[in-house]
Amino acid sequence: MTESTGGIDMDEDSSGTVKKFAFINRKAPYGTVYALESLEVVLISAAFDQDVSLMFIDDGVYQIKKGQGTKGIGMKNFSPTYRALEGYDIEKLYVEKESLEERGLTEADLLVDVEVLSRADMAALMEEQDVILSF
Amino acid sequence: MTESTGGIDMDEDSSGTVKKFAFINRKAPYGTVYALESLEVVLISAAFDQDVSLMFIDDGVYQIKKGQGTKGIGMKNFSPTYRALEGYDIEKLYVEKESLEERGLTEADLLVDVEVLSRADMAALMEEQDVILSF
Amino acid sequence: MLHIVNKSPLEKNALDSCLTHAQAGSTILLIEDGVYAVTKGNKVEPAMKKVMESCTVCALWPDLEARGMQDTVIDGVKQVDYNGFVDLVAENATVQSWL
Amino acid sequence: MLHIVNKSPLEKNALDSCLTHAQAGSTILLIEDGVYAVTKGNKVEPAMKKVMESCTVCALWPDLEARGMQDTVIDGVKQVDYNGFVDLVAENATVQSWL
Amino acid sequence: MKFGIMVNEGPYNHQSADSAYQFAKAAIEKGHEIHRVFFYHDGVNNATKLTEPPQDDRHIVNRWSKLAEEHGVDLVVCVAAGLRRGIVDENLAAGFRISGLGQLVESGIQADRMVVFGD
Amino acid sequence: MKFGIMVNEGPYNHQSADSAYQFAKAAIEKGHEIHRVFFYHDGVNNATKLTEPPQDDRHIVNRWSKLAEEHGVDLVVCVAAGLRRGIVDENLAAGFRISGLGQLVESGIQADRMVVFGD
Repeated sequence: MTESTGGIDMDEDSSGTVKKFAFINRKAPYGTVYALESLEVVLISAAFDQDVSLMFIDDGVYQIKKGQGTKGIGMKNFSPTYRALEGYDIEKLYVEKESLEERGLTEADLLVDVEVLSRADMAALMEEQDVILSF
Repeated sequence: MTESTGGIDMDEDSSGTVKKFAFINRKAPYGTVYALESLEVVLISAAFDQDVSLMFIDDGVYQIKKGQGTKGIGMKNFSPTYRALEGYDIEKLYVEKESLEERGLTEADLLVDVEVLSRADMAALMEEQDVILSF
Repeated sequence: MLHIVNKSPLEKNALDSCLTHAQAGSTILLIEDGVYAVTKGNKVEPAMKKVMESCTVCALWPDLEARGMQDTVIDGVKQVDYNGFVDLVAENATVQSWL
Repeated sequence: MLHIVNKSPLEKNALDSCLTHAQAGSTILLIEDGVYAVTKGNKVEPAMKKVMESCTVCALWPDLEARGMQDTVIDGVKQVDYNGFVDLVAENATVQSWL
Repeated sequence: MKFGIMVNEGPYNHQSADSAYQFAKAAIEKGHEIHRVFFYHDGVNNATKLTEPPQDDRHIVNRWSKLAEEHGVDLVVCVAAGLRRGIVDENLAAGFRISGLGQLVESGIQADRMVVFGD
Repeated sequence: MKFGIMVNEGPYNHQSADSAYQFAKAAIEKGHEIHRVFFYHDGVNNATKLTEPPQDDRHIVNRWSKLAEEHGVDLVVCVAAGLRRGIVDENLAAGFRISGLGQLVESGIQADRMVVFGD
């Protein structure tokens, strides 16, 4: 029970407060666990009615590359979960244009609808946040 | 007992065999444990009468920078151990010239006697090894 | 010598360091996040093409496929599975992992 | 905003990424292996000097001292201890770690 | 001021567990409050009571336990990350408790600042 | 041919524990011998029997134990690295044994090839 709900038990202090939460994803999936466990926090955050943004920069853009198939490495393919975020009202996904370009990727390679921002705009968006969790 | 001797218990297969062992150190000390735990393997290897070389390239050259003082971070300063290696007959320490230069260091900054090799010579030396343990 | 690189080329310096140390005739195997190095349009594509003139470059396809990069591999890269990985280790007298 | 970088500038791309995202007026704090970035003669010295024109650059001196780099810090870098680290976090409304 | 802290790496392997501790200790000494220390990813390994470092080295796990005991700091280990890595009630050190990821988000909401230590 | 394997990272956090396993399994299937798998640094965390990953995920620790059971693979956890990280007899999974670093050097001498998996 605690596991599936993430132990959500908000006390009075936090109800009503809405902060700008940014999850900054800078790492590729599968090579390390950060992409997967970041996504688990994002899902839990949906229950707290905060203003959540996901930002994909550097190798983080690989997390939402189309066509992932993990049978060969014996790990779980968690990429479909990004498409489920909308159902949790997590709709602000930002991807950095320069990060895509340095990796030979375009918006068409991504498995979910995102807003592509220039590095300058991404930097400005970071500056607006209240809480930044980096993975 | 097992801990201090490293569980040395050579069976017949290995006595008499002398291989070229290279320990390749590419990481800075303290930020991660690799430098310290690499040194622990090096010390144990002395008991096996192998042909041991230590190579310091990239951030690994920082491991043998003079003047380390760890009181402020609450960790143990293990750098004096590099000076003790000679007593274990581990005398082949190689440092890459280009790695020093990219970090503003010179041979005079190092706490132990080493042979400084060009990147090309270091690459050639790697090629001669039988067993390469990388840290 | 078999060189193994498991790091993304744009996140860490492991591939750079491998490429400046690998001798002509060596084999370089890319695994885990290292496979991004042989995908088309990656910033390191020119460096990979250059090293392919003197070295054999291989990539683990289960890792390419996991990352959705199987259709964008640079021409001339030899794709292997775990069996092929084992063969490469057996064929080369020494193995160096660039961690 | 306070940007914290704990990675060596020549091993990983965390500092690069921080420098291309930090807005003018930000503070950049280097800790752990990140402190090598503010040592004289490091390849990134020019980049650090440039960012110091628009941002405040700080480094944790216990980490500099641990690494034997305390006597080779670029002029203009503000050295802080853990108390100073706490003050920087308190003074800046948001903190971003570049992992 | 209230600080939230997130620790993403295990003890001894990365310095981030040390940096987080030094930061927390300094913050308390300066009169700030540590709202919570949340251990995630390999950070959950900070909470094993089975650790026995060499005698001349710092004891990272005991240091956290002491911080909880002396200053009432809330040390929370992520249940899901802990299960993946074998950190469960059976080997949980004193002063730590196991709970869900919601505790991290809650800390982000309630604390004035959130600082992430990791790799 | 005889292969020695060194695993330097913990399960789930880095893929290296998975890659090492897939390599070992393929080598055995091709008729090679795994001389030893030596777990060092955070690699020692592969040996905790307290791990309980989600049901739809692979069980990295049990996979190693099965390799030892079915093919007699020698799984050695470094005692010093294990003590630092809380991997001791009490939580050691089936098929693993705790020993010293000499076992790694010995494996380098006796095996025809040594392959390092880590971060």
